[in-house]
Formats: sequence, structure tokens, C-alpha cells
Amino acid sequence: MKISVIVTLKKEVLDPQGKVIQQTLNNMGIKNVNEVRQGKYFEIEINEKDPNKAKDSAEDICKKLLTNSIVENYKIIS
Amino acid sequence: MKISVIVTLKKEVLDPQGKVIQQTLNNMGIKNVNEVRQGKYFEIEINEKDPNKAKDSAEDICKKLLTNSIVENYKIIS
Amino acid sequence: MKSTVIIFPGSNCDRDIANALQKYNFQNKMLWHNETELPKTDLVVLPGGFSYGDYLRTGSIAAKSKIITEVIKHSNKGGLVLGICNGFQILIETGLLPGILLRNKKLKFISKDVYVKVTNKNSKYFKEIKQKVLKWHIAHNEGNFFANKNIIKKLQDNDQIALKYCDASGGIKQDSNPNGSIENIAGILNEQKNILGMMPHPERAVNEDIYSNDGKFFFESLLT
Amino acid sequence: MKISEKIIKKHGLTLSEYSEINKLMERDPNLLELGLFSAMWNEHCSYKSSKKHLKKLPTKNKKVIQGPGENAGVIDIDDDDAIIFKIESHNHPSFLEPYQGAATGVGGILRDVFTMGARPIANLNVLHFGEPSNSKTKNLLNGVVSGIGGYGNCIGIPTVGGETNFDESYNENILVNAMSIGLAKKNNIFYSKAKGINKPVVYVGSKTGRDGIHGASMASAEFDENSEEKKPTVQVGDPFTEKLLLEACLELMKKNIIISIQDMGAAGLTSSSIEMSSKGNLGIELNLDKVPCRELNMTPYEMMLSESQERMLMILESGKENEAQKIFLKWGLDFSVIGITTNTKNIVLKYKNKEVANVPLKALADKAPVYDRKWISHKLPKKIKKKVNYNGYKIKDIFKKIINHPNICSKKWIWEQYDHTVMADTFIRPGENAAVIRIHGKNKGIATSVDSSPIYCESHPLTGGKQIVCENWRNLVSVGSTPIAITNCLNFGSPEKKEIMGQFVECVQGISDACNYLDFPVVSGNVSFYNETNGRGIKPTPTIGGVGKINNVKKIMTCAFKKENSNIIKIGKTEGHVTQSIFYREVLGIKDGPPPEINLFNEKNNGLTILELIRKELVMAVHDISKGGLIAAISKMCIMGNIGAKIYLPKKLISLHNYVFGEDQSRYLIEVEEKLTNDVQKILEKNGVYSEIVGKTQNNNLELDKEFSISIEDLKREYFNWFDKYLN
Ligand SMILES: Nc1ncnc2c1ncn2[C@@H]1O[C@H](COP(=O)(O)OP(=O)(O)O)[C@@H](O)[C@H]1O
Ligand SMILES: [Mg+2]
Repeated sequence: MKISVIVTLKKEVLDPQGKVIQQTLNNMGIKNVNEVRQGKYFEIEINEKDPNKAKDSAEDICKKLLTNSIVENYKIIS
Repeated sequence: MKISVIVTLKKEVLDPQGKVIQQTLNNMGIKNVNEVRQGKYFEIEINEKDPNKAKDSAEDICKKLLTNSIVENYKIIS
Repeated sequence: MKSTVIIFPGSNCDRDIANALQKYNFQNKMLWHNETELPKTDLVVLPGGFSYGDYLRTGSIAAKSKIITEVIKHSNKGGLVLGICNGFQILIETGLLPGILLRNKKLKFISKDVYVKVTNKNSKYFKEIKQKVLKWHIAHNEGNFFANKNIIKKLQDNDQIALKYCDASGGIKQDSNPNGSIENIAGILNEQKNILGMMPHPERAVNEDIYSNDGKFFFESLLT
Repeated sequence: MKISEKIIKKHGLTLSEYSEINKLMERDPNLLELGLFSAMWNEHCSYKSSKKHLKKLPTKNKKVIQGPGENAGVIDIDDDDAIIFKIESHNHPSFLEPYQGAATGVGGILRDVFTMGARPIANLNVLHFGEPSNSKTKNLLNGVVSGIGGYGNCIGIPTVGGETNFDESYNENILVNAMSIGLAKKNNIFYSKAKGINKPVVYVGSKTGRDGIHGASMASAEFDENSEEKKPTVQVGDPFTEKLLLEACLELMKKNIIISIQDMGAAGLTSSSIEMSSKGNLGIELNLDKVPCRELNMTPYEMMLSESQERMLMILESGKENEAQKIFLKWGLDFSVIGITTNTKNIVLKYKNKEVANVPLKALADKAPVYDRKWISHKLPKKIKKKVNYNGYKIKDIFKKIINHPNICSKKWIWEQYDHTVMADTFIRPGENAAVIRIHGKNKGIATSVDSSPIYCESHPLTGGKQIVCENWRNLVSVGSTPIAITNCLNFGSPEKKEIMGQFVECVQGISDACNYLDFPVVSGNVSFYNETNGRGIKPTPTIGGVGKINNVKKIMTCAFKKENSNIIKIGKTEGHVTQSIFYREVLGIKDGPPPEINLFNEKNNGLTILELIRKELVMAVHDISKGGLIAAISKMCIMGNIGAKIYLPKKLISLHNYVFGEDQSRYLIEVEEKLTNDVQKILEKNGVYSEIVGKTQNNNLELDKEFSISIEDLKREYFNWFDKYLN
């Protein structure tokens, strides 16, 4: 089954990409954007039918590889 | 208000990152992952109280800057 | 001195660093990342490049290589570990060095000569360096060093900041910061000062006819 | 499936071409077979409009080992070393998806070079964008530059040079030409010609996906209003896999296993398998069940026409498959034996135990139509007779405008995004006359530069064609190298229009004339037609990528002034040719008149004399005078050296404006120490070279007699800030 995960930078960590996007929007004349933060999104196809087991697997993958826990958070969204 | 957006590569487009992640998981002994696809995630803080207007703004931003419609799709998730 | 350069898939400064080491009379060996044993060595080098294409996070996948466990053991015994550019990123991902290397402030890859100032001469790496500033090349997309206040304070208190970007006369200013690094940091050491990670490439500056020969001072200092 | 007229058109074939296919096959082709023809017979693969004229180009000299016809050209640089190089266009894909289009352009040209057994050692790029004020330009510039950097930086090949130009004729058709140079051993060069029957045909690299199906036909089709909507699947590059493929191929090439090898470029598996077997006068049989696929249920048609990147096809010695496979598995790459060579002289494709295509190779490879398209000659534009009034145009203001012009100013913003020092052999970096790369571990090196002049080429194609070759030669000479050979990329609009075909024919004639005279042959190249949108074509833009040899990298020359109080000597005569100059076109807005004339005798004589002066160590700096004229050239020498200069006025002055901004050809500036000036002048006299002392270097300011004085600091600001201002 397919599991979706979002990885975001922790609040305190600077996000140069988000910042540049916000500035660019501003330069393009889109002025109502206060902040942009960029993260990552993953779709993981796990060979597992039981949703709970699949989620456990995904947790494991997030911890072991997909995130650097010092600066990033993750959220399994489906 | 805050709008979240997911940007993914179209299905037929090669995702070199996802491929390497899947292989790495495999090498690390996590064998039940068939495929990984990586996308982007954005949190956009829009100066707008009306959720519909905010979503319209977000659509506009996705089209004009965040995605290249030739290779990517986007989804406004909240 | 004996050195070992580890090659990861996608490393691309492995040949350059090996040449520099040999030029300054290190006895150097190359080692493929899949090996499970380090040869007898004083110095382990993680070279620059794009290990695994820089996919996911720079250095994150190389940090899971088999040989990394051995590198950690080597460093725990006090052995020298040097990470240059992508090597620095790998050291961060293994947790051997603190902080994180974000994308450059302007989101552009930067390839240019910079000046750096050695801010800690107590480590094995820089103890013999007399020069006020060194002209070295940087070439990276993710060299924007970032850490929270506590970590920065710790780095300062323990004298772990090794190199800072500066101008030609040694002034450490915002103008001379190429990538947005906090405190102009270009390289840091671990607490024990045997692990060094830095963004600039001394191995590209080891010939008098090329734009700078300042890599020489680094390798000579390291050798003595 | 019945082949309808619509299907034929969709495949980019005309009805008469289809009936030719019918004749050659002696039956109707099926859809897959039609796909093979469409790939092989389109302009990109068959050169059907250009072939006749390309024959005029000289392709040989004492140093040429392999001319056009292989993946790249090969030249001899003495000892056992050979240099392999080529340039190629990736224009249309880069307009549609600038990052990936440009990135895969770099990936493709790298494969052309390493498929022949060379390790790539330098990349260059030629970029032509629309005018800066066009709404698409910024985004395209950003995307293309990041794409070129993204690929080259990752794989670890320095990008050491290029050319960047903005002009409204590229608004809807940008040009992205990528060049790559590799180093090989003379006795270990690999070619694409297959030999022997029953030899295994092996696929290596990435898996095949549905990318860029019909890319090759797209590359030869004009854009129209719908093409942004059509959204063809663009290819995505994976530089990491390319790096692995490079290392694996070079590792395998050390063994005696490969009979022939060919990268899968445009038209992928189709063109690679057909070219290899037809060159060897053999047949080939492929079992498509064995093709590694990225997606489920790919059809034979999709497999054959996919343009997925980072793939190679090889023919190996029988029985060596396992040895080869080991290497590719070590690097984590796909490896699959997908067929064998046969003696049938046909290509036979099998899928699920059925024969799905069977076509004579000759029909596909050699019987593609060759057209002798109609063309008209372009006359030399008439000189402007009326005296042009320069009142109100102060030299200082014009000068500032010129050095701050995007086509003249520094391109640092671009090349700082390219790793130009990796491999640690870059002895002259971007921003100079030409780049210099040392041959690793030796004292010798090569110099390289890329050049184009769309304005001159449009104004008078024959002169323009000569000029670009000469400018390239001059750039190579200026750093102290002996020019050896060139590659070229011919970017034009639709060859079906006789004006454009005329531009093509006469540019090629001009290139040929100059190459012949300078003994500077063409060893590889590429043609890109149909660079037009809604019937409007680009300016004719042939680009030249040259390579020269340097005997000792310690003796290379740069354009930076080295010290104060030396003489600045100009080589070559100043007639004050101003039509088609940046001064006339961009400042005065005058666009008629002929481009500057090329005198090949002077070109060669002046260049060889410069080389003599450099070798005798009589000069400290050398720079050719090109766009922007004398003053632009001197200011660059000042900026690079952080040294000022005082320019004198000549005694018999044509017109001050024409003197400083004129773009007469075959000229150089040299910096000579006072005490060596006599010796230099003697050599110039002996060689019959026209020269004059035009000024002296000095502290801090660039001064033109009484006209103006500007500090080097201010000069630098004008020269370096355009891109930053534009992009912020
Ligand atoms: N796209 C580019 N990539 C790398 N280098 C570039 C690029 N565009 C221009 N340059 C560098 O800028 C310098 C000046 O180029 P150009 O204006 O064509 O000068 P010249 O008239 O001397 O040929 C060259 O050294 C060239 O290598
Ligand atoms: Mg040029």
C-alpha cells in the first residue's frame, strides 16, 4: 500500500528556499504572501496490506533515512 | 491563513531521487519497499482570511512559480 | 603519514585530493565505500563531489555506507578524519559534526575563490599555518552552515570553529560571506579536534601556476 | 493498424517519403516500422537538408585522427594522447523545460565523448536568449544556467567557457548548445561500427521509460501556438547515474571486450542499433522482452523510440558478457544482453516470441531522402553613404552603455554557477579569451573557446561564416595555443524557406573558406534547423567550438594588464568599420550596412605573429579586439589586471567614434615592456604586420586623451553588475 509522508524543517531552522520563493513572489507582484516554508513529500509503496504495519514501516523509514531528526520533523499523512 | 501544497512529478517522469532512496532502503535491509517517489511540500502563509480566496491565491502561485506543468502536478491539501 | 581516501558513488574530488596528498608525501590509499575494513591509516578523507547525486539530503545516503562504521571507530580512537565539501556534508549526516549545511542563501551553486581565515590553530590540521588568510576555491550548492544558538555557543566555547570566510586582508564581514553561513563559518572541528569538516577545497590549490597555491600550507601543516 | 495520412504526418514524414518507404519495404510498414523510419529519416538523424552542403567543409589536417561521422571528432595532441570533442544543440527541450532541457543537453554530449573512450575534461556552452525585457527570458536564463551547472557540477567535469547573448530573435526559440572535450589514449579509441556476426548486443545504463518519445522528430518540427500546450514528455536527467555509467564504461574499456559502442541519444535504441549494425554492413536482431523498462506494459514502439537518458548500447566479444556484467553491477547499473548481430542486413525486432518488425537496414540508414533545397544568395548590404551625425553622443556615455550591455559585460553571474575548477587542471578560467586545461600530470595543455556572431551572419552570411571561425582562431591564439580543429553547431530556421536555406549554405561556405585557409578543419558537429515559431526564425547562428594545443602551460598568456608604464600595441589596421557594430546597432539604432570584412591573409599572418611573440616571451598580455571595438578590449585588459591605461589619439584620425568603437577584424592588443618594444616592432616589421602604439598602462584610471577618464573601480561596476541588477 501507498504511504505519504511530509518532511518539514523545524521552525527554528532557516529555510533559504522558502525565503527566496517568498521574495520572488513579491517581485512578481504577488504581495499577500507573508512566508513560505519548503519541505519534502514522499510516496512510499510498501509491500504490506495491513495499514498499521505499513505505517510502522514508514515510521521506521522516516527515522532511519528520510529525515535528519536534528533539523527535520516528519508526519505520515496517509 | 496557511495553505499547504504538495507538488509531485508526473507519473511517467523519471524520479532519480526516489530511485536512489528505494535502492538505499534495500541496501539497508528494508526490503518491503517497492517504490519511492519524492515531491515537494510548501506551506504558504497568505495574508487573507477568506479560505476560498486564499486557495485561489495558492492556485495562482502554484501555476506561476511553484510548478512546471510539463513535468509536475500540484495539489492543495489544506 | 598514511592517508585513506574513501570513494562513494558520485564522489568527484577523490582524484584531486589523492594527487594533493601524494604531492606532499602522504602514503595514500583509495578505498571503495563498500569495504568493511580500513587499512592502517592516520588520516581518513571523505572527498568532495556529489555522493549519490546529492539526492534526499547532501551526504545523507553516503552516511549509511558500510565503511562509515569503521570511520567512526577510527575517530573514536583519536584518528584524524577530514571531510571536504561533500565530505563535510557526510560528516554532518553521520553526526560526527554538529549543525547542518543548508542550501546557499541565494539558492545558487557557487564556484569561486574565497579567502578564509584560520580561527583555531590548536588542531593537528592548522597548527603550522602562519598565513593570515588563505585563498581557496569553493564549489558547492549546500554550504550554508546553520546551527541553533546553543550549538553555536558550544562551538565557540570549545574553540571548534576552524575556518571563517573573510576578505583579502582578513576582515570577517557580511560581504565576504559567500553562502550565508552563520558567523561566516567555513569549517568546524569536533570537540576532540581530530575531525575537521570544511567547504573549501585546498586540493585545488596545489600548483604555483594555477590561481592559488595556498593549499600547500594546509597539507604541509597537516604533515608535520 | 492501417497507416493513415494523419499518422504519416504525425511522424514528420511527407506523403512522397512514405511512398518511398513503401517501395523500399515492398509492402506497407506497420506502425512500429513507420516509427523506425520517422526516427531515422527526420532532419536530426538524416541531415537530409544539410548533407549536400556539409560536404564542403574541410575535415582533415595532420592532426585529425577522426573527422565527422562518428560520435565525436578526434585529434592528435602528441605523445599517446588524443582529444575527443563535439558540440550539440538542445534548443527546443530547453525552451520547454529549461532546467531539464539544458541538463540533458550536457548529459547527451558527455556520452558522445566518453562513448569513444575519453574521460571528459571540460565542458562549454553557448546560450542565446531572447531580449532581456521579454517576459520569459529571466526564467529561461535561470533555468538553463542551473540545468547546465546541475548536470556538469554533479558529474564533476569543469565547465570552463561559453558564450551568452541576448537578442529578440530568440524570444520564442532560445539556443542551448553544449560542448564537451575528453582525453583518450590514441591507441584505445572506440568506434560505433559493428564487426562480426553472432556477437552479443548489450544494453547498459538506466532503464527505459516513456520519456521524450518522438523527441527527435520534435527537434525538427517548428513550434506553433499549441506546442506549449502539447507538453511532450521531456526527458529528466540523472547526472548521478551518468557518473556511474562513465566510470563503468571507462573501466570496461581498459579490457579487450568491446567491439563497438554507441550512446543512445536522439531516437534512442532505434538509431544506436541501426547505426552500429549498418556501419558494419551486418544485420541485427533485438529481443525487446530483454530491454530493462521503468514502467509496466511498455510497447515495442515506446521502447524503440524512448529517449530516456543515461543509456548505452555495446557489441561485445562473444563469451565476455559475464566479465562485463560484473563491472556494471558493481556500479549499480542495468546490464542486459538484448540481441545479436546477424548477417541478414535487416533489423529484426522480436517481442513475446513474435517478430514485430523486419526492415532492411539500408532503407533506414542510407536511403533517407537527401534534398537539394532551393536557396538564394545574400548580397553584401550597401555601405551607408550618408554621413552619420554623432552629435549628442558623447564617447564616455556610449562607452559606458557598451560595457554594461548584456552582450558585452562579464558573464560571471553565469560561470560562478558552474564548477570550473574541479579536476584541478583549469589553468585559465572562464572570463578570458579562451580557457586552458592542463593535460593531467603533464606540462602540456589545450585551449578552447566557443564563438558565434548572429548579427554578422544575418547581415551577410558568407562573411559571418568566415568571421566566426576567425574569431575563434583569434581567441585560441591569444592564450598562446596553436589552433588545431573545430566542432560546429549550425542553428537556423526552416530550411524549407529559400532565404534561410541561403543563410545556411553561405554560412557553411564562409566557415569552409576560413577553415581551409587557416588549416583549421571541422571534426564534428551538429545541425539544428526549424528554430522558428509562427513562421519567424532566429538569426542564423552557427557556433564554432575550437581546440588548440599548448606545449607548456607555464607559458600561457592572459588578457590582464600586468604592470604600469608598458606600451599597448595594436596589431592590425583600424579602418573604423562601424556598421553592424554594437555602437551602431545598440546605441544609434542603425541596423543596415555590411559587417566588417575578413581578410584571411591578414588573419593568419597576424595570428601567427602573435604566437611568435608569445613564444619568444616578448609580450605580457594579449587580447583580441572584437565586439565593442578598441575601447571595449582595452577596458577588459584593465579590469582583469586592475591596472589603468592612457589611450592616445592617432595622428590621422578617421573619426574618434569610429576609431574607438569600430569592429575591424583580425586585430589584437598586446602589452609590451618599454625596453622590449623595439624587438617586438622588428618582428612585426619582418612579418609585414601593421601595428601602432595606441597607449600606455598606468595607475588606476582608464583615460582616452581628453575625452574621458574613469577609475578602474567604476569601470568594474559597469562591467560586472548587469546580471545582478537584471535578476533582482
Ligand atoms: N555561458 C557561459 N558559460 C561559461 N562561460 C561563459 C559563458 N558566457 C560567457 N562566458 C565566458 O565569458 C568570457 C567572455 O566571452 P565573450 O563575451 O564571448 O568574449 P570574447 O569576445 O573574448 O570571445 C569567455 O571567457 C567565456 O568563456
Ligand atoms: Mg568569444
